[in-house]
Amino acid sequence: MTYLFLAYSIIWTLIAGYIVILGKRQKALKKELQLLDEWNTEQ
Amino acid sequence: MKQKSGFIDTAMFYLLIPMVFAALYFVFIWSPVEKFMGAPQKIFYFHVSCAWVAFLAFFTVGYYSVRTLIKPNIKFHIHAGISAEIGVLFTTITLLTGMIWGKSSWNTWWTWEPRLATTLILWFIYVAYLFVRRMEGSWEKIAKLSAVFGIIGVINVPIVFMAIRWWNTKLHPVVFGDGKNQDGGGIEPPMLFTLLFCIFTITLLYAYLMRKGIEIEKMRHAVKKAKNKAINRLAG
Amino acid sequence: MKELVHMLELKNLTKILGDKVILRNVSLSLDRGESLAVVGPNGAGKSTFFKCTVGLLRPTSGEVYLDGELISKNSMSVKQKIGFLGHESYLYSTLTPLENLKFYGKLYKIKEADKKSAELLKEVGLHLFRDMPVRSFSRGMVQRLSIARVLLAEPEILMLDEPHTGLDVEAAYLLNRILKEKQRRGTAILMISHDFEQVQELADRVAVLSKGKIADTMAIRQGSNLEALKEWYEKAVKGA
Amino acid sequence: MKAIISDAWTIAGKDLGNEWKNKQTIGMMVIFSSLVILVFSFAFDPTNNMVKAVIPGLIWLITIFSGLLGLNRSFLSEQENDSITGLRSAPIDPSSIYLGKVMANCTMVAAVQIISIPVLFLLFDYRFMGEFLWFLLVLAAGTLGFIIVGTFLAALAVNAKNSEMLLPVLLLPLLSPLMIAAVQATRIILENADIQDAMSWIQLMAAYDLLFLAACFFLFEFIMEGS
Repeated sequence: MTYLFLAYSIIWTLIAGYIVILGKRQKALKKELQLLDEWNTEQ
Repeated sequence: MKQKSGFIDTAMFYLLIPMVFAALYFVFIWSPVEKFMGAPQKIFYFHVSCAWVAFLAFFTVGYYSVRTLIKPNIKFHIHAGISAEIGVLFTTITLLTGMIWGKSSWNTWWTWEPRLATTLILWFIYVAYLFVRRMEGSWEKIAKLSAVFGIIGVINVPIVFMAIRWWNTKLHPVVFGDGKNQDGGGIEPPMLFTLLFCIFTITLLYAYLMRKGIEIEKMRHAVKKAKNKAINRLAG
Repeated sequence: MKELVHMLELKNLTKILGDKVILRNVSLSLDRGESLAVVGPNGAGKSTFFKCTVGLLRPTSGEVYLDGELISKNSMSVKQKIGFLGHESYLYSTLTPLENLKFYGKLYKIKEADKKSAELLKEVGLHLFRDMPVRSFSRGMVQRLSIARVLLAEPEILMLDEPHTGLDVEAAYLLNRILKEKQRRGTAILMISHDFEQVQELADRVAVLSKGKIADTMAIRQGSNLEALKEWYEKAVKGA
Repeated sequence: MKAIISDAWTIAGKDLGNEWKNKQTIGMMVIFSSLVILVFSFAFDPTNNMVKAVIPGLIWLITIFSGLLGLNRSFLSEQENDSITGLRSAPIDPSSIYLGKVMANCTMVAAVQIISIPVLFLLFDYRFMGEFLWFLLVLAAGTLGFIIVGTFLAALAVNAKNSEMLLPVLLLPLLSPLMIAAVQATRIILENADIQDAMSWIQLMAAYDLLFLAACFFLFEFIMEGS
C-alpha cells in the first residue's frame, strides 16, 4: 500500500512541478516582454 | 486566431481537471483489486499511460525532426524541443513508478527487464537530445543538428528494445493476451476500461503541456526579437 | 566577343540567419576576365555573401548562377570551377606544403598534381620550404601557400576573401601579378577587400556592400584617384 | 559511387599518413587502454577465477574508451585552419568525408585493439581457447558499428564548445544495443560454446551496422551544411 502511495505522489509531484516551472517561465517572459515593449515604444 | 487558441487551452484545462479526478476514482475505487499482486497493481494504470506518452513524445520528436530536415521551419524545431522536454518528464515518471512496482512485486528496485531498460536508454537519448539543443549557434544550425540526432535516436529505440529482450526475458508479467493459458495474464473488463481511460487522460495532458510549452517558446522568441530591436535602437 | 552567359550571376539573393537579415536582395553579375571587388564596413555581410556564392550556405531566397548553372547543394561541376580563398587557410598544419597541395590536388582530380604542385610552389616562392610542416610558417607564407592551393585546380572563377591580409609588399606584388595574369587568360575574379590601394590596382569594378545591400557600384579606370575612391565609398556607406 | 570511395580513401589516407608521422593519437589511445586494463586489474583481483567472466566486457570497454579519444580528435583536427570548409568547398560528395573518416578511425581503433587485447589477455592471464576467426568477425562487426555511429556523432558534437564531453553523452546510449550484442557474442565465443548461440547476436550487429551506415551516410550531408 505504501508503494502505491509513493508511486502516485511521485507522479503528481513531478507533473505539478513541471506545470509550475512552465508557469514561472511564462511569467518571467511576460514580464520581460512587457518591459521591452514599453522600452521600444517609449522613444 | 489568438483568442481561439486561448479558448482551446482553457477548454482543455477545464476538461483535464475532472478527467484526472475521474481517472483517480476509476483507479482507486471503481476498478477491482488484482488478486495476485494486490493494491500495488494499481500503479500499473498510470505507469503504462506515462510509458505510452513517453514513447509517443519520442516519436513526435522523430516526426518533427524529419520535417525539420525536409524544410527548416522554426515551428517544427520548437515542437520537437517541447516534445522532448515533456518526454523526459514522462520517461522519468515511468522509470520511477516502474522501479516502485518492481520493488513491490519482485522485491528489487531495478531489473533489466526489456521494457524498463529500454525506457532507461530512451531517457538517456532524450537528455542527450536536449544537450544538443543547448548548443550555441543560430537556430537553423541547431535545428538541423538536433533533428539529425533525433532521427538517429528514434531509429535506435526499437533496436534497443529487441537487444534487451533477447538479452533477458525473464521477469515481466504478461498482462495482456499472450500470457500462458491466459490465467493470471488476462485482464478484466473494468481494468481494461480504467487503463484506457488513464491512457486517454495522460495523452490529453501531454497535448495540453505541448500547447502550453509551444506558447511559451514562441514568447521566448518574441522576447528575443524585441531584445534585438532594443539593441538595434541603442546602437543607433 | 561578348559573353551571353555571365560567369557569375546573383539574382535577388537574400539570407536570413536566425532573426537577422544578413543580405537583402543582392543582385550582381560578373563576366569572364573581369574583376569585381566588394568593399564594405565590418558586419555588412561580406563573408555570408561569399559563402552563399560559393554554395557553402544555402540562401533563404534568390538564386546564384555560375556559368549559367544554378548553384545547388552538391553540384560538383560548379565547385570544380570555383577557387575559394577563404578567411582561414584550410591547410593542414601538420603536413608540408607539398603534401597539402597533393591532397587537394587529388580531391580536385588534377592530373600530374605532383609536377604542378612543385611548379606552383616555385611560383609563390615557397619552393625552399616544401618539406617543412606548415605549422612553422608565418602568416604571409601560409597565405602564399593558400593562394597556391586555390590556383592548383585552375578555377574559372576566383573568389578571394581579403587576399592581401598578412602579405608583405613583395608578396602582395606577386599576388597581383598572378591575378592579373589569370584575369588576362579569362578567369573571373571576385574579391572582398579592405585595402583600397589593392582594390584600385586590381579591380575593374567596385561594389559597396553595406547593411546587407549593394549600396553602389562604380567602374575603376586605370590611373584613377585613390582619394576619390575613398570619398565615394564613404558616401555610399552613409547613403545605405 | 566510385568517386565517393576514392575521395574517401584520399581523406582517410591523409589522416592516416598524418598519424603515421607523429603517432600521437594512436600512442595516447594505446596508453589509455593499457591504463584502463591496469586500473581494472586493481579493481578486480586478476588471480580470482571470477574475473574470467568480465573479460568479454573488458574488451569492449577498452575499445570504446580508447576509441572515444580518437573520435574526438578526428573532426577537431579539421577545425584548425577551418580545413573542413576547404573539404566542403572541394568538388567531392560530403558523404565521402564521412566515409573517409570512418575508414581512418576504423584503422586506428583496429591498430589499438591489436596491441591492447593481447595485453589484456596477458595481464589477466587468460588462455584464448575459442575459435579465432569467429572472434575476429565479432570484433570487426562491433568495432565497425561503434565507429560508424561514433564518427557521425563526432561530426555532430564538434559544433559544440565542449565537444569532448558531449560526444560520450550522445554516443553511449546509442551504442547500447550494439554493445549488448557484442559482449554476448564475444562471451559465447570465448567460452567456446556453440557458435549457433552467437549467430543471432552477430546478425543483430550486422543489421545495426548496415542500418546506421545507411542512415549516417544519408544524414551526414545535413551536418556538413553549415548555417
